[in-house]
Amino acid sequence: MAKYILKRVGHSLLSLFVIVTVTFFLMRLAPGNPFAAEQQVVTPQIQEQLNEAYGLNDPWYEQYFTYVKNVATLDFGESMKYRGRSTNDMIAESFPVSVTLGASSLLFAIGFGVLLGVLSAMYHNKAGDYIATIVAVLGISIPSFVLAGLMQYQLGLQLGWLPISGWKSNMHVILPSLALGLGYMGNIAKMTRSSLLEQNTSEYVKLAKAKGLKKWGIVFKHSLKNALLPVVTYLGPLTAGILTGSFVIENIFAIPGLGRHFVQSINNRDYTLIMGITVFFAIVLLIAVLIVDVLYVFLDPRIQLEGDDN
Amino acid sequence: QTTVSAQDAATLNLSLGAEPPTLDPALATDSTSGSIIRNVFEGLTHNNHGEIEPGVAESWEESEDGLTWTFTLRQDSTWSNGDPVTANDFEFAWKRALNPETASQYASILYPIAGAEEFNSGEGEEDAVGVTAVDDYTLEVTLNNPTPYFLELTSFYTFMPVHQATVEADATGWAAEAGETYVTNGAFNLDTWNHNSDLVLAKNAEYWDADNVALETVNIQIIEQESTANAEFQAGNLDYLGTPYGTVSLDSIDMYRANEQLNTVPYAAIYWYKLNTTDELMQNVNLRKALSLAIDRQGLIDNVIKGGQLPALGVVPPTIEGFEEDRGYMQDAAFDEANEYLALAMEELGISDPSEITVSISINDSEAHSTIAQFIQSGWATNLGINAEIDSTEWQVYLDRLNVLDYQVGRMGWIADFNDAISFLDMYRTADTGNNDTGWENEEYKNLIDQSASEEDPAARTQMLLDAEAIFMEETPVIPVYYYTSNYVIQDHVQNLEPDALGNVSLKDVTLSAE
Amino acid sequence: MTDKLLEVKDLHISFKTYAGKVHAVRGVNFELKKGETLAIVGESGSGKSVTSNAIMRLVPQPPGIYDQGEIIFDGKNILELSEDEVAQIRGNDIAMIFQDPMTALNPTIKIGHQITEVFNIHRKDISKAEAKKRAIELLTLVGIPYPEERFEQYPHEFSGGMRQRVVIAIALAAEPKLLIADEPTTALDVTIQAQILELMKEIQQTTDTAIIFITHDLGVVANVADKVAVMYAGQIVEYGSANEIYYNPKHPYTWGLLGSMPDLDSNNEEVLYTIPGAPPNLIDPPKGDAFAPRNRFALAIDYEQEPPLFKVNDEHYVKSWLMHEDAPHIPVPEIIQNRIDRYTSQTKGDA
Amino acid sequence: MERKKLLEVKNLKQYFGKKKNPVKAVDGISFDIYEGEVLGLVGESGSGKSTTGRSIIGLYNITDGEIYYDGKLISGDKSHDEAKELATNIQMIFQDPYASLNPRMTVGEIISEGFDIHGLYKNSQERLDRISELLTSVGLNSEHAGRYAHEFSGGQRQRIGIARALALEPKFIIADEPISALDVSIQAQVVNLMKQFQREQGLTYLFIAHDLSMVKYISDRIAVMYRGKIVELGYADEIYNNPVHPYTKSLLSAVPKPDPISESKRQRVAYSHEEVLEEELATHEVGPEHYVYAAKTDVDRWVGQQTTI
Amino acid sequence: MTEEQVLSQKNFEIVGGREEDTDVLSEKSISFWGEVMRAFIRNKLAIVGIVILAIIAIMAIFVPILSPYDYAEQTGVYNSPPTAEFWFGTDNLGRDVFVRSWVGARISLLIGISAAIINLVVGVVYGSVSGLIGGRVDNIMMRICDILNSVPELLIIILLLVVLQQGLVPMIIALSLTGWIRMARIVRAEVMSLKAQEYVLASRTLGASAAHLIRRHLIPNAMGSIIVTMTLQIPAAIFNEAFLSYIGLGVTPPLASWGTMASEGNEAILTAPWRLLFPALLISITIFGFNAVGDGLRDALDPKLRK
Ligand SMILES: Nc1ncnc2c1ncn2[C@@H]1O[C@H](COP(=O)(O)OP(=O)(O)OP(=O)(O)O)[C@@H](O)[C@H]1O
Ligand SMILES: Nc1ncnc2c1ncn2[C@@H]1O[C@H](COP(=O)(O)OP(=O)(O)OP(=O)(O)O)[C@@H](O)[C@H]1O
Ligand SMILES: [Mg+2]
Ligand SMILES: [Mg+2]
Repeated sequence: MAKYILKRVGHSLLSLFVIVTVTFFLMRLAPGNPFAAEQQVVTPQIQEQLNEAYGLNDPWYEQYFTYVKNVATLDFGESMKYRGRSTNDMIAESFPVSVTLGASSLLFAIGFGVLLGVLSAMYHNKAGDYIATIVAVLGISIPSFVLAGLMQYQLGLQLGWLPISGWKSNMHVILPSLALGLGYMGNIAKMTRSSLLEQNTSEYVKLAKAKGLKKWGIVFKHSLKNALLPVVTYLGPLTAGILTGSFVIENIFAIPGLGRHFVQSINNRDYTLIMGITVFFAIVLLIAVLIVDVLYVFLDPRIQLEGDDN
Repeated sequence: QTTVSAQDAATLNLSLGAEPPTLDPALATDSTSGSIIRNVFEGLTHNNHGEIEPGVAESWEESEDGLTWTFTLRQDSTWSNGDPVTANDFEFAWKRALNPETASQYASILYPIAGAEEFNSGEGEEDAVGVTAVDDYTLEVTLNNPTPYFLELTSFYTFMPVHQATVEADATGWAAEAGETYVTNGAFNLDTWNHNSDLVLAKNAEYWDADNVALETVNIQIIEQESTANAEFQAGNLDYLGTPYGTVSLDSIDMYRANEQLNTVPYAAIYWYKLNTTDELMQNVNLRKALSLAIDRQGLIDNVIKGGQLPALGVVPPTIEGFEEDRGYMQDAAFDEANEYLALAMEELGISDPSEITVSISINDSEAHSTIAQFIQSGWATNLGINAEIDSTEWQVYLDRLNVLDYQVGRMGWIADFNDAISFLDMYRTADTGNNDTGWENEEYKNLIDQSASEEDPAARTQMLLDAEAIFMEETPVIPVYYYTSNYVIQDHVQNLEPDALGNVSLKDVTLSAE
Repeated sequence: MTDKLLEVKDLHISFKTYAGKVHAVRGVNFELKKGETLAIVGESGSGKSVTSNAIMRLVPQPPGIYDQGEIIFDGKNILELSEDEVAQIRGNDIAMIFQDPMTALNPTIKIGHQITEVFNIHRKDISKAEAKKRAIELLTLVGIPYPEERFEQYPHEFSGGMRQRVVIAIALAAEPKLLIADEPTTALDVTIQAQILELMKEIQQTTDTAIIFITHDLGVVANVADKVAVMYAGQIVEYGSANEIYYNPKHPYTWGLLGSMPDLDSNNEEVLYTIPGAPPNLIDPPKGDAFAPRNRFALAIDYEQEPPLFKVNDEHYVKSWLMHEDAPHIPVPEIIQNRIDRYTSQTKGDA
Repeated sequence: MERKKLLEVKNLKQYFGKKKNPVKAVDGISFDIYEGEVLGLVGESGSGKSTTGRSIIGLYNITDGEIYYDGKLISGDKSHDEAKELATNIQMIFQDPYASLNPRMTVGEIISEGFDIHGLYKNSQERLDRISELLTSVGLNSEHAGRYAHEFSGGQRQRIGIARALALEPKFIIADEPISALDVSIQAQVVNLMKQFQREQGLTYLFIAHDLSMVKYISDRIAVMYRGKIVELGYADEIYNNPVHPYTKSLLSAVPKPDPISESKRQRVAYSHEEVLEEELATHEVGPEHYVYAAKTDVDRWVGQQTTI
Repeated sequence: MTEEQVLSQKNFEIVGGREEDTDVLSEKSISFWGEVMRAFIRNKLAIVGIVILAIIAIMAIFVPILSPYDYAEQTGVYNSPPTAEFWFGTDNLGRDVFVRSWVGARISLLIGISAAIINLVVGVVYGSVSGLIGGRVDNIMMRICDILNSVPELLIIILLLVVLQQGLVPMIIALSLTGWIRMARIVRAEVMSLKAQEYVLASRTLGASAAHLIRRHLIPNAMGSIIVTMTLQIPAAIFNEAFLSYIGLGVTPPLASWGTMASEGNEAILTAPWRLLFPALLISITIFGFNAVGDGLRDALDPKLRK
């Protein structure tokens, strides 16, 4: 196991290197610069000073080398837009926010998604199935920004049940989590349903029935765990994505998360921040995928890790 | 929650459309940062709706030739760490902003000061910069030219003092967080700064004029989405929505107007369409005029942007002294005249049918710009019979295109940093000037601008600028569209909160009435 | 009367599919005594599994429909019990072994737990430790070496034969009165098959369990069965004691089954006896005798009228018009007769 | 009588998986197949029977050894053309009549796939004639060409599989458990058909099965595989009457017989594998063309036992 | 004994089997797709989906042709709520939201379908090559996918939109930049399991080339998953387009897509909710339709779930 993980980490580092390289060149190929503003008070001389100060005048390979070095030391330097702020601080500040939001919406998505999926598989082609499926598909069908806007308006402003925006108390977590999680809930419900249906036609479920287990006993003791395996694979990248923030939701609910930084940093051509977040995101993703793969081994005893020679 | 504490009673809730990129006066470049810096720092003067009032400076004197200013500082102004604010703090702050190593983007606003531009460009000496602390409470400033708006400039955020010891201790980090290191001298202290989330300003009890500051606390929520800010305002969680603390969105103006909540005040700012005069089509002045005359500005304002803006028939907004009246350069929506010019243009260009002309309007992605562009596009099509396309690009790309003159018609806005016509005219002095972007230049125009700089008589100077504007309008390298207004909504219990012509708000003066 | 454990009466089961209604079981009757083994043989799709699943009421509904008939087990009609009552019987009084050992075990649950689960369901009084002890005993009983270690392993760590033994252990856990084995050895090697068959017989001798054994391999049937039911197109076409079926087969379909498999002594010069064609479509079962189109001895009446069950003797019934007194006498085909003769002479010779 | 060796397999090894710890599916087997004969290959599940067949036809890159067809080396790297050439000589019939026919193709397309690959029968009339000829020869009729495989019963499907194998007129056919998945009543149809082709067209078969009674019925000689090795090889009757290797004996003793009386008396001979050092193992001829692969001492002992029984 | 009387001697003549009776296949040949179609038609939700999509397609085709207003036409009636004249109201430039919604439908569907087709072509080729060749090549090809997935998509999209100018085609390309990876993964997995199928082996024993295998066997048999994936990728692209519109990278005005309309309408939620409501509703309904059809197809394609 340790050997396997080591091997995977090795692969991940290699991937990371490629990602850093690709991102660096993509970023520098895009027109614009971090110091652009509508009111260009920046004179050419000042522009020159800025470039000098941020090393943007160095030849590209030197800049690239510096970036790679920064990545290696996990220190990305100072943001170019938010002057005086270190990229690391910015990530460290906003990541926990995104994690809280992401985790709560994941919890919601998984909990209700699995529940809906189980319901619709158990009442396959009956009213329960249709209702659950419609709820799931509705969740998938509404763009999150529309949903967010509607909830803000209805639940926040009209009814006054929940705060409209901001990030201060537990109550502030509810609406954004719902808006963010509903689509995922739908997907999870659909996956759970189809994979559970597949399990239900299997021989071992028949055997479980023949043992005298009742309907729900079979689901909870036998088929659900197996049915959730494909869902777990889906959760890996999803978790990474959702924990590193959603621009739309954070923007609408004025939440100080990582997702906003990501989109803004690109819009601002805040090179250091782009790089920092990209690397951070890639690391989170690679770790999440690794964790899922390892988790899979525990969930599914049939899986033998490659490179893990007994 | 039955009792409202005194604290609550003196609390103002505001929003900001973005995280302030920096709260370091030397580095700030935008109104978001400015809206905080202005209230936590205090410069030599205050700009109270155009009236320049004493700030840290008790009094000042201008020399006969208008080149030397001597400021006398009050002795009871202190830093938040207890140190007195001295003339040296100003000298340090200004020279720091000019120092190339600081890489301040706004350093150019200090260029009226003698030796400033040279020092900032790395050609001059720091000591040659015309700012000297004669003693702790006397600051002497030497200018290149007599600058009528210089006094006003001293209220601008780049001119704010900074605490030397603090800044020297951590030149980049001192202003990055609220707390000990963020040493300020204004009516408020920065109490909390949750990045990207909210800021809290607290009344500075040590402030020399603290008795006249009514607010105890100002909560400033960072809300980017306009509709969210709107909803928060309607829910009563925000007390004010408008420049510089958020905006009243295009889409909500009608509603607020219907509720009689909307307030409109003048704003020294213009929305214009720049024309690339090096372009094959756009080099034709008659076409440029045709395009300008064919815009129904009032229609645009009344039906689309609705904020009580004024049709711009010149380039200097009427908020500026000497430019209050229409100069009669042209008529709004003069479609017949437009077609006459178009006919001329077509003749010159050898085009027989207007439909052979296709003009590309470049904008950056934004709903408001796109809406205006679509209105104008449609107007040109109907009134002139030409085709117009909209080319919408990402912001940074857009700026790049404008810069390298890779466009035909491009939108831009300009907000005065100081309430003077030069703020709108200076950028077209030569084709190379930073914000020109049109490739246009005119010898006569340049001369007028240059002469105005050294003209000591205000009336003569204004006339020169009016003449320059006339030339500019005759050549039309830019199509003025409208002069901005500041639109804002405010809760009933808030008084004395109104943006000035530069879009600034002084929280110091705000009072709240009991609800 | 007392030792009659199971009685299936006129069982009809169909499935609703969009091609039409599949009449999978069309009037099946048989009974079973304690300690007896009934083998049901017949080709694929003849309704063997559906019949046996029906006994545990495991036919999926929908699409399955119990059209008609009774299944009396221990005096109760299984088809009329509530879902909970049936669950009480499943795994406890009646247990089942499925065909495919590779998929019948839950891949993510340890073998041990899959066995003790039966106790959790039916014997709440048995403690965890006791359940484990019994499970290990069962594993030993079905001949799995190192049962303590195996208890903690997952199905994929077992070979096919061992998995099938585990399935048997699960079936035996609650000491059922009736064991239904639906093609328990089809997926296995001959050598392992032989071991499993021996095991089942041994267990039957010690526990006096009744067994229904489903297969299409007549060789296997010869090994285990007391009685044999030959199914064709949802009906039992020949029913009798094993000896009667093997040494005195009457139905042409049974002949086909017997004749089509060579044995080790067969002469490889002769052509194998075949049943031509394919089984009928049960959506629209043919009129008369369903086997007629494939029967080279089909009578005209076979295409008109379904034959009744003719009694050959107390231990032997045949559903074929050939048994009618007016029907021409058709001798057992030569190849089969030869083999029967060979077997019986060997037996005599041995004796 | 001088018989012609059609296929020679020499020391064939086929390993799977990691180099370090391979699955030795086939572990050094050698045998010949003579023109026109049927060689039966039996053995327990997983003993490497299918792998042997697939290695011969070139579906795997073999780990070691040589295979000669008609005197030509056919193992090892082949060009695409050589592979195509081989396809016209050796064909295969597969075990599963469901999995071996592409459900998205009509019967005609399945049978004529080889024509497309080899560019034969470009003329569409000729092609149709050939397809219907093949269908008729396996007892189906030409109208079936437009149907999809799933519309056919198992036996019919297997006949389609045979028709596909015959389409390129090969001389040698590898039949990998062609009847195990079929109903008893239909197995005979297929076996009869295969025998018929052997007789009429002089086809040679490698017939893989685990049903010993069927193998004995169809084969001239039988090879018994156990754990990747051929442990015994000889004439069918010889294997049946004089099995030497204990595994063969065990296998024979387990074959069920449709006879209740002898079944009730049957004694199964258990076999437990004994590890023998690789070096000691060798092929020994214990009778006329009857070979056993084992250690010398064991063979002597087994042969000794043989006579005493 | 009445029965006995009916049974005359003649009834007991041996007439033999009628083998042809049993070998006769059902009258009509049912192809695989015929079977799928039948299963699909029985799925009520899927039919609802088809009907929804059909209506939307018909409206998208005909409304812009038949409408009295052009989508870019500024009628002078600004921000009107739905009326008899303007069924969906008008927007802030006085344009008819109804006709714009259906022009938007054209654009969004065009974007969705084109992106899905690009994903289809690239993903199928990539996935089947990777799956068929396997081993090291497969490993490398899959790593490339992983990496592509972790490079910030937005950065690539911005760059692309810059290089190609903003517009419909770059938009479609941008949306397929990473979309094909999903398709490739699914096709690869299918191919991996299909290539071990006996009919593929059979084809190989006939000397088939890799291209032949992919064309004749692997793709046709993976078609089910491919189509299902595609039906689910269309809504994904429509969705992503909405997201790009939200961050301001939508289609060029005055052209409308549902995404641009909804994101603009989102700002007007308090004042002109119809501007959000209609495009958002259409997005939701369409995505619902595609999902219902996709799920229906999946169920229909899975013989285990087919009843
Ligand atoms: N769930 C079902 N839906 C539709 N038809 C079914 C279902 N289960 C069984 N059938 C039909 O019932 C008939 C009898 O099936 P059954 O499984 O009993 O055959 P069998 O004799 O057990 O065959 P095998 O030897 O292949 O197991 C077949 O025609 C089959 O198609
Ligand atoms: N492609 C492969 N990769 C890895 N292992 C394989 C592969 N093919 C076969 N094996 C392994 O090789 C061994 C021999 O397999 P093979 O299929 O040849 O056996 P068999 O004798 O045909 O068995 P059966 O009677 O079950 O068909 C088995 O252990 C099998 O798991
Ligand atoms: Mg069955
Ligand atoms: Mg095999």
